[in-house]
Order: sequence, then structure tokens, then C-alpha cells
Amino acid sequence: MMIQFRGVSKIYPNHVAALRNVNIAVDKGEFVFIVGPSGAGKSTLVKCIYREELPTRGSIVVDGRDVTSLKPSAVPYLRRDVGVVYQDFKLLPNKTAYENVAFALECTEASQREIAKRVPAVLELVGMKDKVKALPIQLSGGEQQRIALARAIVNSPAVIVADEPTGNLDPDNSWAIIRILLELSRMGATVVVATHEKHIVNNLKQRVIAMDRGEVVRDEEKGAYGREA
Amino acid sequence: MMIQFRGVSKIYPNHVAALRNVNIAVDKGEFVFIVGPSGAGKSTLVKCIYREELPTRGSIVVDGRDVTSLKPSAVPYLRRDVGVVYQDFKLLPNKTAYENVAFALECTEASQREIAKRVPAVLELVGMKDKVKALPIQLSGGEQQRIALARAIVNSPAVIVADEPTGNLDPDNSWAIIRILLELSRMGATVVVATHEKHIVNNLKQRVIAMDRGEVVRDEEKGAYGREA
Amino acid sequence: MRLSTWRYAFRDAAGSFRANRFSSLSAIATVSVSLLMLALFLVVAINLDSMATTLENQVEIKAWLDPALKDEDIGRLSDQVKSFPGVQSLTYVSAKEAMEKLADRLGNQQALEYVGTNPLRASFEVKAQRPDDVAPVAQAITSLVGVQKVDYKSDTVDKLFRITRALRVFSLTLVIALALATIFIISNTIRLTVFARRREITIMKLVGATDAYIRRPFVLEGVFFGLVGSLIAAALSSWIYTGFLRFAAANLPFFEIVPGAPLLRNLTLTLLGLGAVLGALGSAVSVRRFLRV
Amino acid sequence: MRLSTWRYAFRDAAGSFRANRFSSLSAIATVSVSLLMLALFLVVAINLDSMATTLENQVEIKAWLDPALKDEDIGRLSDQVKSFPGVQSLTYVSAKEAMEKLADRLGNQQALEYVGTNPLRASFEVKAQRPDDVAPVAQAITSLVGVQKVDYKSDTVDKLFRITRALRVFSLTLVIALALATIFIISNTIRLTVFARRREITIMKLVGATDAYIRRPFVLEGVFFGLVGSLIAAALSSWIYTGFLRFAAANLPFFEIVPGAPLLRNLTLTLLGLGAVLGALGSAVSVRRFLRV
Ligand SMILES: Nc1ncnc2c1ncn2[C@@H]1O[C@H](COP(=O)(O)OP(=O)(O)OP(=O)(O)O)[C@@H](O)[C@H]1O
Ligand SMILES: Nc1ncnc2c1ncn2[C@@H]1O[C@H](COP(=O)(O)OP(=O)(O)OP(=O)(O)O)[C@@H](O)[C@H]1O
Ligand SMILES: [Mg+2]
Ligand SMILES: [Mg+2]
Repeated sequence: MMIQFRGVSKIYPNHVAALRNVNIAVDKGEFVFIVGPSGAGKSTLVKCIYREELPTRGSIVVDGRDVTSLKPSAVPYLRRDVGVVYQDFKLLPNKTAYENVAFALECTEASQREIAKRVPAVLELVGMKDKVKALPIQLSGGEQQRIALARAIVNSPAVIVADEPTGNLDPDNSWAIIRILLELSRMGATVVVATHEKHIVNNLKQRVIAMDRGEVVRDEEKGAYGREA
Repeated sequence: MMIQFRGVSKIYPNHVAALRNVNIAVDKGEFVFIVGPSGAGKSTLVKCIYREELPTRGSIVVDGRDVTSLKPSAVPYLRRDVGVVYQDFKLLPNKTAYENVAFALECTEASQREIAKRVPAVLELVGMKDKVKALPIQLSGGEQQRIALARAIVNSPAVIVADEPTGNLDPDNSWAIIRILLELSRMGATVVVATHEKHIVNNLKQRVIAMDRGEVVRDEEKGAYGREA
Repeated sequence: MRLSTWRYAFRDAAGSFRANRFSSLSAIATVSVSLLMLALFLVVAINLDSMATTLENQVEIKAWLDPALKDEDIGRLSDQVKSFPGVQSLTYVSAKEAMEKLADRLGNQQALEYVGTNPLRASFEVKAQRPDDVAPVAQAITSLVGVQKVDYKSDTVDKLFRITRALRVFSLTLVIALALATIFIISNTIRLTVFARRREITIMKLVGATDAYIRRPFVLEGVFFGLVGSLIAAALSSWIYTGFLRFAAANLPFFEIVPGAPLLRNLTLTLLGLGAVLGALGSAVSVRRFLRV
Repeated sequence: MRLSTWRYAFRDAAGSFRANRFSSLSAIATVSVSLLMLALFLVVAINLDSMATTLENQVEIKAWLDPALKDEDIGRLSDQVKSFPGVQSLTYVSAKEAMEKLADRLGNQQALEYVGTNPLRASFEVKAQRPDDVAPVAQAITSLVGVQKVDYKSDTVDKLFRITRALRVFSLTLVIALALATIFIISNTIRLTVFARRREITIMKLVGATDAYIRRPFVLEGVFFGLVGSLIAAALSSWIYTGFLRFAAANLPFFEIVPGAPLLRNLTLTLLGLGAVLGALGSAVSVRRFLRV
């Protein structure tokens, strides 16, 4: 098991219950869509994987690490194993597109040679090699999103978590991104994608976990987006 | 004409040409989709309407105002006539959902009574009346997006500009939002929506302006998203 | 409408204070610390000035009289000197008193007692009203018949005046420098708190708020920072000064420390005014920098 | 790997300096202004201390000698006194010299000339090495045969020592207070610049950077702020002090101002050290506050 949620609940300080008794197990190399209406708890679930949020109850194990009892100094190492595309991108405003991607490698003490090799390759992969020198505010929404993806995958993490990775992309680019994620999962990465793209989910027939009001309401292999699907 | 672009070009300081000789005319009460791949210039076009960006060349007239030659003190009044849903939401981080929406009215010196009447109504409309007291960081991506929409329409602006207003919303919520925008346009507002939602665009058969690399490549009444559409 | 606009401004200022407690408290602390330094410096400077005045007032003109003068002549001369413009007081020292003083000063009274005659002469000790009067008064006394010699230790007086002038120039310079530094530090600090919120200002502008509307809560907040900071500075400096007065009364009885009564009230008012104005201006100027959107 | 890590830290610090020019320059300006104030205060305090020492060194013990003593007795006595621990120097003043001095002081030499005998006595003027030695040395001299009376104006000396002690306590207190204020203001300012970038810190943590990695460029930047700010402060205060020395040489020749030579070098080193340490600590502590993500 690469990701294991056992009885996980998350109640935010303002008493909003974002997750209620969530049980999930995702294998190494699996590709999972998480779907559900706005506010269902998709982002919260995903944040628990890389410990941006700690659950109120329950246990979470990621890549053999007990996330809930991790000591602070071990957290960065967990996060290096989990590449994340954040819903709001979270690019460093003072670094260029290239530097943002390189940062994820630099802070793992990767060698210069490796950085110089990997970063351009991954920027090319997401179709952003023309914009390497642009700062985030000089990029369009979709371009920022692709940089965020590039950063998430640049150090070949064991787990890739993408929260709405195509929300700001046109259908062509969206498909390109999804294909990259599929390819990575075929190569052994565990990929979790929270998304609203009904069309994409329905077409791919991958595992789908559906959430509603904090609960997992459906968990199907080769599933669909749900309802009038 | 509510919105008129004549020979508008925008070259950003880093020499990126985001708009090239754009000519557009949108009538009062019209509903227009702007589509195009990531980086096509949709957001830039939209930013020129409410003068977040000034064009490098060409003239823009919005609601009878010459936007390019507006003096700084007149800019706020233009912006009050144009309700905007920003691609990155731009909610005030220290104000609750309610206060964010109310702010758009307060700064126009609307009466207390009117604020107390309109804000809850519009929050109800976007399905956010449960979250009035939450701060932006306590809201999910889709919830923030709906608050941004509520703020854009609360003071019944003559022009509504929505940049990717459903990028973070599930299909049901997306349709609900689009229906609200359609309704407002039927009531006389001019609505411009930049979007990637092929499904929605193809279903509604409204006017579609397609862009690519800064140019308007297609402008059709009752259009479709384009390509394999 | 104006009223509710101000109400919003107050509410927003309070809200942002709560939301940005960290930077707000930093700003207040910086304001109070730097104003406290300014206040301490100021009371020191005021005391130096008052000491200088005391020293200057101790300058005396000494006029030795002809031993042949009769008591009535001396009385007449004394009246004449007293009537000069710029003369503050006059003390008559007879030859006998002069000898007693000298014996006192030399510490061996008996030794002088077997000196048969008193070699010393009677004198007037004249004080001038203002330091500048010393020279002209001495000049006027010199020309009087019956006065043999006039001395006001012109070297010493000159030296003293140079010292007091230097003291004043020096402490004034330091006070001005410190005041400028304080103004700079306070406005800089407020600028940094505004800087941390530049994105908010941009958003407000995009939503259609006028510059004045955006500026208002920031200015209110700046005034608040300034007032609270200066209140703390005033309270602390008053407390310290009162303590110092008590210490000085016990340990430095020969120093005339400027009393606290009107000084501390004026100091408090000055600090409050300075704090409020700096807070308001600092905010207004800083916000303007981010309003160009 | 360590090397490239430091290179990244330098590069990132430089990059953030360029990107946040506004707050960086604000921070440097605040550092230099507040350190400049501290430096000016410090040199004033050092001068006050040196003046106090000068005053204290002017305290003399006067020992009147038996007029019956022969020259050889006086020589022996003088050697004896010089050998006392704590004695710095001794000057012999004969009765004749004493009379000349007195006549000088009284300003009417002739008047004293017709005094047949010299009522004054010869004396030793003894200087102690340290203020604390004055009383014991006087005590020791009193017990010598041939010394009639010993006087060191105990009132005046006591008063003087109280004044110099008060002066020292006072200026030390002010220096410490100002140093604390400076430390506070500088770290507060740096904290505000870090505060403005708290979101960046959060992002770095989420991407998997360790606390140490994130802290490094901030600390470098803090050190840079501190060094540049203190360099400016050192340059300005040296310039001001040199100017003051020139002014004092022309206008206050009777004051012994502490010369610039070793003082300004030490001051510069102190300021640089203080700036660097404050910058580093201020940054490190501030970053820590935002690292809990
Ligand atoms: N930091 C927070 N504090 C309080 N409540 C929060 C916080 N973050 C999220 N919530 C609430 O928790 C619920 C789940 O939020 P979450 O972000 O997980 O939803 P989501 O499924 O990602 O929605 P979306 O599709 O709109 O992004 C929402 O009702 C939201 O308002
Ligand atoms: N502030 C800026 N400075 C420089 N270049 C910019 C800036 N903003 C946008 N650009 C560039 O201009 C082009 C058009 O950007 P724009 O944001 O208008 O695209 P878009 O159509 O909205 O794309 P998306 O669908 O990804 O949001 C892009 O290539 C982008 O990199
Ligand atoms: Mg979400
Ligand atoms: Mg866009």
C-alpha cells in the first residue's frame, strides 16, 4: 500500500467537518481520480497525504511513513516523496518558471548536473520551454498550472498528488497533462488526481473515488464521474 | 455598443505580445464566450476592459468611457460598472465571505439597508449562504470562486466579466453559475466569459470569440468551442 | 453617507489590526521604543540647558572700591550701580568680610591673624540679568569714580559661555538628529506593515474603491499605532523621569533638576502629537505607493 | 553538496533582495539610522567618561609642612610620600611660591607686598593614582612627622565623585537603553520584512525544503542588511565625529575630546559586529515563527 487512510476525520477549528471517517487504500502505481461537488473535501483529503493538514482522528500511512505521528524534522522528507500540484499553484513569486521548478530539486541537494538536465526536460514535457524566464505574475493561469505540474514531477516522486490540475487549461492541454500523469503512473508512480473534469474521468475509466460532504460515497475500479454520467 | 475594442494590441514589458490587433464589439445585453488555448490572451483581453492592463496600441470604449484615456480618479467608477470574477479570485484575505461581497457595495457608498438586503440574496444565489462567516482560506477552491462571482454581480454592474469562472467547480455548480450569468444577461447586463469549458460552450450556442496567440481567430454568433467540436 | 464611510473605515482598521496582530504590535512597539528614546534625550537636553543657564547666572562682576570711600559714598555708588540696565543684584563685601573669606579659603585662619593690617579691599559683587549683559555692565562700573578695579574673570566667563553654547548646540543637534531618526524609523516601520498588505490594496482598487476610501483605514490604523506607541513612550518616560528625580534628590542635591510638573505634561502632549502625525503621514504616504494600479 | 547549498543560499538571498528592493532598502535604512544614533550616543558617553576621569585626576591632596623643617627633611619626607602605594605624583610648593600664587589669585599683588612676613607655609601637592586612593593616601600622609595639616577638600571631592559616578551611571544606562532599543528596532524591522514574505516560506516548506535550507538565505540577507546598515552608520558617525573634533579644537580648546584614532576603529568594528549579529539573529528568529507549517 502506498497510501492508506484509516478512519480519518478532519474537523477544522471552525467546526467544519471536511472529512468523516475516510478509509482509502491506494497501491503503488495506481491512478485514482477523486471527484465530488465543491466543498466535498477533496482538497482536504489530498492535503492530509503530504501533511499540510493533520487529521483530527484516524491514521494515515504514506510510502511506509505514519504521517500523523511524523516528527517535524521528518516532514520535509515525506514531502519530497510526494509531488503536489496545488489548487492555487503556490509558485514562488520571486523566482522564474525555471527557478520554481529547479527549487524543488535544489532543496533536496540534487547535483547541479542533474538539475540542469531534468528541469528543461520536464518544462518541455508540459509545453512551457518558451517561458522559462517568466515570473509567475507574467504567466497566464494555465501556464502557471503547468509550471506547478512540472515542479511536482521533476524529482520523480513516489506519489503524485494533483488538486484540480486542469482547472485553468483548455481541453487539449488538459488531455496532455492527464496523459503525462497516466504515463508516470505506468512507470510506477502512485497518482491521485482531484478533479471536476467529468469528460476526462468518464473517458479514462480509471479508479474513481467519489466524495460528498466529507464522506467517501463511491470507490470504483474503472469508474465514472457519477450521476447523469 | 457596450464594449468596443479597436485595433488593440498589448505587448507586455518582457516583449510578449499578448494581444495583436484585436477588434471586438459587444452590444448591451450580449453574452459572449471567449475561448482559446492556454496563453492565447483571454485574460489579457478581459483585463483591458476594466483597465487592469492598458493596451499598448488601439482604443477601448466601455459603457461610453474611453478606457485608455481615463484619468486615474475616474478609474474606480469604471470598475464599479464592470463586475469581475478574477481567474485567481482576488478575495480580501482578512474579510469573511460576507464582508468580501459587502465590500464591493460599501466602497460605492451604498446604503446600509441596501447592503443588508443584497449581500445575503446574492450569496444565496451562488449557494454560499452557509459559509458567510468563513475567511477565504477557510473555503474550498470552488467556494472561493463562487464568492468571487457573488462580489462581481452584487452591485448589478452594466458589464460582467468572468475569467474562467467555473475552473474550480464541479459540473453541477458550473452549470448553476452559467445559468446565473445567462439570466443576468437577459436582464440587460453585458456578460463576457473567458472559459475552457467546451461542454458548456457547445451546449449553449451563444456568441463565441476564439483567440489564438493574441489574435481573434473566430467570432461567431451561436458558435461552438472549436475543433473536434 | 459620509458617516457610514467613516464607520467602515474604523471597522476595517480594527479588523486589519486583529488580522495582522503580529505586524501591528511590531509597529506599535517600534513607535514606543523610538519615541521613548527621543523623550529621554529631550529631557536630558532640557536639563542640560537649564544647567547651562544656572552656570551662566553664577557669573559675577567684582568691583574693588577705593579704601578711602566713606560709608555714604559706598551707599550712593551701590544705588548707582543697581540702576544700570542689566544689573540683577549687588552684594557689598567689606574688607573685613573679604579677609574672613580668604582665611576660610586658605584653611589656616590663625596664620593670617598675626598679619597686622588688612591688605584686602572692600568690593561689590554684581550679578547681571543675562550673560550678554556682563561685559557692558562691567564696562559701565569701571567708569565710576571710587571704583579701583573691575574684574569679571573675562577668561573664565568666556570659557563658560563657550561651553554652555557648545552644550546647547550639541544637545540641540542631537535632539534634532534623534527626532529625524525617530520620524524615519516610525514611518519606515509603518511602511513595512503597509508593504505586507500591498496585495490587499491592489484588490480594493480593482473592486472599484477610490484612493481616499482605501487610504482611510490605513491612516486610522497609523494614527492608532502612533497614539498607542506614544502613550506607552510617554508613560515610560514619565515614570523613568520621576524615578530619576527621586534618585537625584537623594544623591545629587547640588544639581538643580528640572521639576516634573509642567515638563512631563508638555512632553506627553508632544509625544502624542508627534505619534499621531507620524502615524497618519507614514500610512498615507506608504499607501500611495501601492495605489498606482 | 554543502557547497552548492551555500551557493543557492547566496543566490536566493541576492534574488530576494532584488525582488524586495523596497523592504530591503527600508530595513537597511532603519539599521543604519538606529546604529548611527547608538554610535553617536556611545562616543558622547565615552567622552563623558573621559571627562569624568580628567576631573577626578585633578583632585589633589594638600599637606602643609612644619615651617621648621629643613630642606633635607623636606626631601626625605617627599621621598617617603612618593613611596606610598597609590601616589602618582608630588609637587613641592615653597612658602614663597604659595604667596606668589595667592597674590596672583587675589589680583592685587602690590597690596600684599607691604605685609612684612609671609604668613603662608610650604606644602606638598600630592596626586593619587585612582580616585579611591585619595582618602587612604591622605590618611597616611597625616601620620607623618613634620606634616602639620592635610586637606583634600573632602566635601568637594565627595561631591565631584558623586557627580562623576552619576554621570557614568547615567550615560551607561542611556547607552544600554539605546542599545536595547536599537536591537529591538532592528530585529523588529527585519521581522517585518520576513513577515511580508511569510507565504513564500510556507510554499518552500510544502515543496519539501528543510527548515535549515529555508532559513539560510534569510539569515544571509539579514547579515547583509546588518553589515551594510552598520557600514553606513560607521562611516557617518566617523565623519560626524571627525567634524566634531575639528569644531572642538577650534572652539573648545579646554575640553579634552577623546581622539579619533583608536576610538573610531573600535566603534566601526563594534557596529559591524553588532549589525551582523543582529541581522542574523533577527532573521533566524523571525523565520522560525513562520516555519511551523
Ligand atoms: N482551513 C479551513 N478552515 C475551515 N474550513 C475549511 C478549511 N479548508 C476547507 N474548509 C471547508 O472544508 C470543506 C471541504 O473543503 P475542501 O477544500 O476539502 O473542498 P473541495 O472538495 O476541495 O472543494 P473544491 O472542489 O471547491 O475545491 C469546505 O466546506 C470548506 O469550506
Ligand atoms: N504580466 C505579464 N507580463 C508578461 N507577460 C504576460 C503577463 N501576463 C500574461 N503574459 C503572457 O501573455 C500571454 C497571454 O496571457 P493571458 O493570461 O492573457 O492568457 P490566457 O488566454 O488567459 O491563458 P489561460 O487560459 O492559461 O489563463 C501569455 O503568453 C502570458 O505568458
Ligand atoms: Mg479543492
Ligand atoms: Mg487566463
